[in-house]
Amino acid sequence: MNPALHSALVAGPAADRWKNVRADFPILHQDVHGKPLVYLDNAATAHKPRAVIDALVRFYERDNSNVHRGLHALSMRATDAYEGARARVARFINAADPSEIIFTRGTTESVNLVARSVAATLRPGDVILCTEMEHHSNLVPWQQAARASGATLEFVPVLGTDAEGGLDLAALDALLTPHVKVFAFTHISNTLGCINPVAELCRRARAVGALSVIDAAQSIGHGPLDVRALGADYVAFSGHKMCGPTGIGVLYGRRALLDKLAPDETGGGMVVTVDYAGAKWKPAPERFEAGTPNVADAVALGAACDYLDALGRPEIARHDEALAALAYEKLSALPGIRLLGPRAGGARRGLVSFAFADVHAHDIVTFADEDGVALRGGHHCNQPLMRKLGLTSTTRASFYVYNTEQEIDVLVASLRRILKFFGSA
Amino acid sequence: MNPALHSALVAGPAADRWKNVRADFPILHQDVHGKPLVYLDNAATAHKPRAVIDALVRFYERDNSNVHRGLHALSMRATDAYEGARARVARFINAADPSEIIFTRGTTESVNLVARSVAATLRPGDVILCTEMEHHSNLVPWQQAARASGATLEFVPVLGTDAEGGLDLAALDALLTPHVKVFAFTHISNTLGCINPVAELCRRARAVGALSVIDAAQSIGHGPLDVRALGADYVAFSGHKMCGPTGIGVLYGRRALLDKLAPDETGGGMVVTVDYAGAKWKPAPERFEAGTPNVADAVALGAACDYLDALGRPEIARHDEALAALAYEKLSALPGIRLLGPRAGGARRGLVSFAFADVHAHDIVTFADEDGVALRGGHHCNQPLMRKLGLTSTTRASFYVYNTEQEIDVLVASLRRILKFFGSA
Amino acid sequence: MSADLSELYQQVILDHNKRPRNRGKLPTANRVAHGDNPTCGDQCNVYLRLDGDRIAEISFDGSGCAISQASASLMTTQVKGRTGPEVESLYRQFHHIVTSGETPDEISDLAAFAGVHTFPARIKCATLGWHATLNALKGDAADATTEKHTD
Amino acid sequence: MSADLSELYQQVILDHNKRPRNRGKLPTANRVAHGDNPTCGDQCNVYLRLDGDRIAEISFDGSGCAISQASASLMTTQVKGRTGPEVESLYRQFHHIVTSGETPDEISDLAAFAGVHTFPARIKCATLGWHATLNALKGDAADATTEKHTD
Ligand SMILES: Cc1ncc(COP(=O)(O)O)c(C=O)c1O
Ligand SMILES: Cc1ncc(COP(=O)(O)O)c(C=O)c1O
Repeated sequence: MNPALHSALVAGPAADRWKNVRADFPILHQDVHGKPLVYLDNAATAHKPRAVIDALVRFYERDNSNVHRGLHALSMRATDAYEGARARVARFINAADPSEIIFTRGTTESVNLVARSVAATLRPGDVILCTEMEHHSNLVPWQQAARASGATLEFVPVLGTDAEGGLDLAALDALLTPHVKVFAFTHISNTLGCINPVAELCRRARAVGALSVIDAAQSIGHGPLDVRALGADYVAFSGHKMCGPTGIGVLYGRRALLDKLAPDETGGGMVVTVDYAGAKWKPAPERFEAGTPNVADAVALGAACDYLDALGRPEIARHDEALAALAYEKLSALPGIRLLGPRAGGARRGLVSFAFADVHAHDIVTFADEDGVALRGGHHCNQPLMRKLGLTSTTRASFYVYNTEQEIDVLVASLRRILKFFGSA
Repeated sequence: MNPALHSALVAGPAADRWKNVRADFPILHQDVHGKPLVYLDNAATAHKPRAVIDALVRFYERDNSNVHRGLHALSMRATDAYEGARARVARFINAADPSEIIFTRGTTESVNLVARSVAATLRPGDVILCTEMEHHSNLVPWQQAARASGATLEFVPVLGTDAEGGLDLAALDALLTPHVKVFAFTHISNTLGCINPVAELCRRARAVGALSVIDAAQSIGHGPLDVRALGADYVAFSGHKMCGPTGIGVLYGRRALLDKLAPDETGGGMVVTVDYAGAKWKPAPERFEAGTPNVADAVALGAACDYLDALGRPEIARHDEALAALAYEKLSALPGIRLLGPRAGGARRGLVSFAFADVHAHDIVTFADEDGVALRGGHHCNQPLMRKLGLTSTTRASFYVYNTEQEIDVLVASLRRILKFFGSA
Repeated sequence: MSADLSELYQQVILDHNKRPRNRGKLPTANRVAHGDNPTCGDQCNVYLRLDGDRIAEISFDGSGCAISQASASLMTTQVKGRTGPEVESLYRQFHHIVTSGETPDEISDLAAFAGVHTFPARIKCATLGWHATLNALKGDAADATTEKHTD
Repeated sequence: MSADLSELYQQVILDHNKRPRNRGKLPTANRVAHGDNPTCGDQCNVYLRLDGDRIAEISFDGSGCAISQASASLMTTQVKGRTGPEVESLYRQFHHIVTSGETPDEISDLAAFAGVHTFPARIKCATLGWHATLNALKGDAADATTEKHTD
């Protein structure tokens, strides 16, 4: 292997803490079809360390109660735990204030919330700008917002036959007109693995008076993220992709914006006063959290923040970049492979996605599973980009803190066997 | 105590299983301020039996994966677990088909989903009918639907100075005109404790061609519920009030209706095909579940269904009615107390709510907490009803499967001390 | 009764709760403000007659727990005759007392609320009347709600 | 290679995948239908020339995994010359094979798909072409998607 990559992985003061990471994740220690599990489907969802599972159990065994409206001991403890998690997430992304953290079910709900609330302020003639590499969850809600408001939806193109050129930043000059009211883009593509220059995109959105909305689903758990350094207006992410439980996610919004934003869902907990004729809303974050919140999973998300910060987020970024680069390098050697996204040496983190002319992604995933290797095959909720690239599906290997170089070797060996079986190698 | 109540509680073949219920709930075995916890805040949220907590742990330790789009072993196991939970919930409420079960965050989101999707079909002149006893979560979303569509919101009155007469069914004749397109009502009031005649209300809604929407938040965990026997069109409930985790709930909708209903949130997982210009939706239930669902909590909700069915839901109903009746009887003896909802012998289940002229609910809750008794004080997300009854808040004691007659004695003794301290007794 | 609880429900507080001072509407008021504690439904109206920049007369009504009623009652006795800036400074001291439990010497009866600090959920009760008064002084037409403040 | 896997990827299937029969557009077609498997992006177009109530000619194109391509290919060889009701009955037998793994004697090559039943997630691949054909026979303009069916 490339010695530079190797030293990036194992050298430095962080070396020790990485050695024991796998022991933290109970699920990894199982066999699948008689082979040790090699879980390379982390872009779909990540596994949970013991500390996060324990946080859930502890909450339900000690502090469970409804929040906000209670004055008894359990309710106060539950409220403290819930609001503590909010403050913890605020710190995790360097938000100015905990009230800028709205708990949602995940990235998809976060984008829906902001898209619907912002749609109410848009008119015909306004433009919503997306990119051609958006996940359906950061695309369809904007299509709906455009439809509801009469605004137009436009796209920053992706460059290269394998999208290896990333976003066409040169096209931005023409696209980012003062008509653009929202610019929504992903931080890391879940299909290409490329890292977009989000600070620059936020800056340029601001320059024309457009709101910036970052889909951080693939980046939040894979490195540092500082919403104030980025100058982001809204940031959406999911807990389940960052070692947290399913069912919890976040919409970060700048306080000044949230105070003016209309609520999305309504009901108990988000109102100041209600009579039969109408209601008055609380300020953020409560305004956007109608009903009993997902208290336990929010608390466990706080534990996931602790876990990732203890590992070190710059180190996680280096680890996930090194594994992706190594996988890209080793996969390049396979006959007939077509690799998407940045070429070797490009800004890639956490995943590699690829296709063969003769062997379909589904067959690969089914065969790899027999070797214990968990991959994802399909359109990765990225149908328009797939179509643009002349594909219907790819196979994706995605990495996280517990993956190792050896697992990449298992992947490559498995792929070689599959290609041989289908007569392609 | 009333010997009739006593025998209802402890007699019969179900007697044995009730003896060990408390052992199933880890959280109950703790002291609060040095006193054994007496948790009487079950209408806000219920505690979780070991079996439900274990289901969560087992999922995260063995089967965690994203669902639907995966072909590897973990993903197939996770999908089976998630769809199994859907089928389990369908059985729990006797739905005709699992596809009639939409997983949401809770009752509030369920009502928002149906209210927003149905609002798109309403016009000025149409009427949405609610009742005066609705929780904010089954009221404000309908106010919003009325506002968005131009429809009018009307209310079935509540009878009696203490709302002891329940819904004014005689007024229904005049209110349920053919203009009514939606009739939304609660099954059990979270403030009054009364059981509404939901089968009759569904029947009468159907007779004028109105959709029936049942808020089953307070009934789902407290007795049998058969959506087909009721003839309900939509039913909303929360997992956390029925021994399930926070963050998961259900909207039941009749298949024939769901197939015609527009989606609410959009994004990954709910689309058939997407291009840059637009998208086509999958059928229910996927159409209404955009993004990665709350897989683990859905699975744990299935475990909660198992737990409650094993206890016996008719037996749970009897138990929760007996405790509520006993509490009503014993509380009636306190000087100056004003009890809301059905009088002794009326159709009441699970809770009692009350007020004193001189001692405020908050002071009661704070004092009771010192005795280990967890109560709720406030408007219970029922401000308009409170105002109608000339109150700003009540104290509520609410019961569940693990509560005992002895705990009611602890409650009453604590209240006596409080009244004495404030010089009211 | 625990030490915390008797610290919370001091005699001064029970007394103001039983026999509130300056309770009722003020016919001569030239400023009015309304306060809401949305988590529990407590409400407080404050009526002021401002004479120049001083509070010449003040009264309150509304409904709420012993803490909120006693605090509003005591507040009226403390702010009468004071200017806006003086009331604000007094509120800052009061806020410090209820959140920290520390009781500086200069502040007389307000120190009775020091016990609130061990019941964080009750801080909003203790500050409701104050918020209404501050809003009335600002001539702020908007309702005061304890949710908008970071106590 | 495990027994399940070699059962799934039988020689017949690999052969149809490598050398699909009746692949391509049919210039003389008087019925066309499109099938989608939205979970994975597989697509299948089926072109029919109906002669009376019989399938006189049939072809398919599209893209998908070995299972879906081989199944569509084999399907074309089986349904040619049959009437709508005959195709439906054949599909019912095929569906039984891929869901149960049971292989009744009368059904020749279709039995090669019995291995699918141990891979439930792949059933939709095996039935995609069939759904498109059934829709084409019905003259159903709507696209076939495997999500709408309860396989
Ligand atoms: C009658 C009733 N409806 C609706 C709700 C709202 O449920 P949730 O907060 O779980 O969404 C509740 C409980 O808070 C309730 O008691
Ligand atoms: C880039 C990107 N955006 C959005 C999403 C949607 O996240 P979720 O399904 O957790 O709502 C995902 C993951 O599925 C993703 O990878």
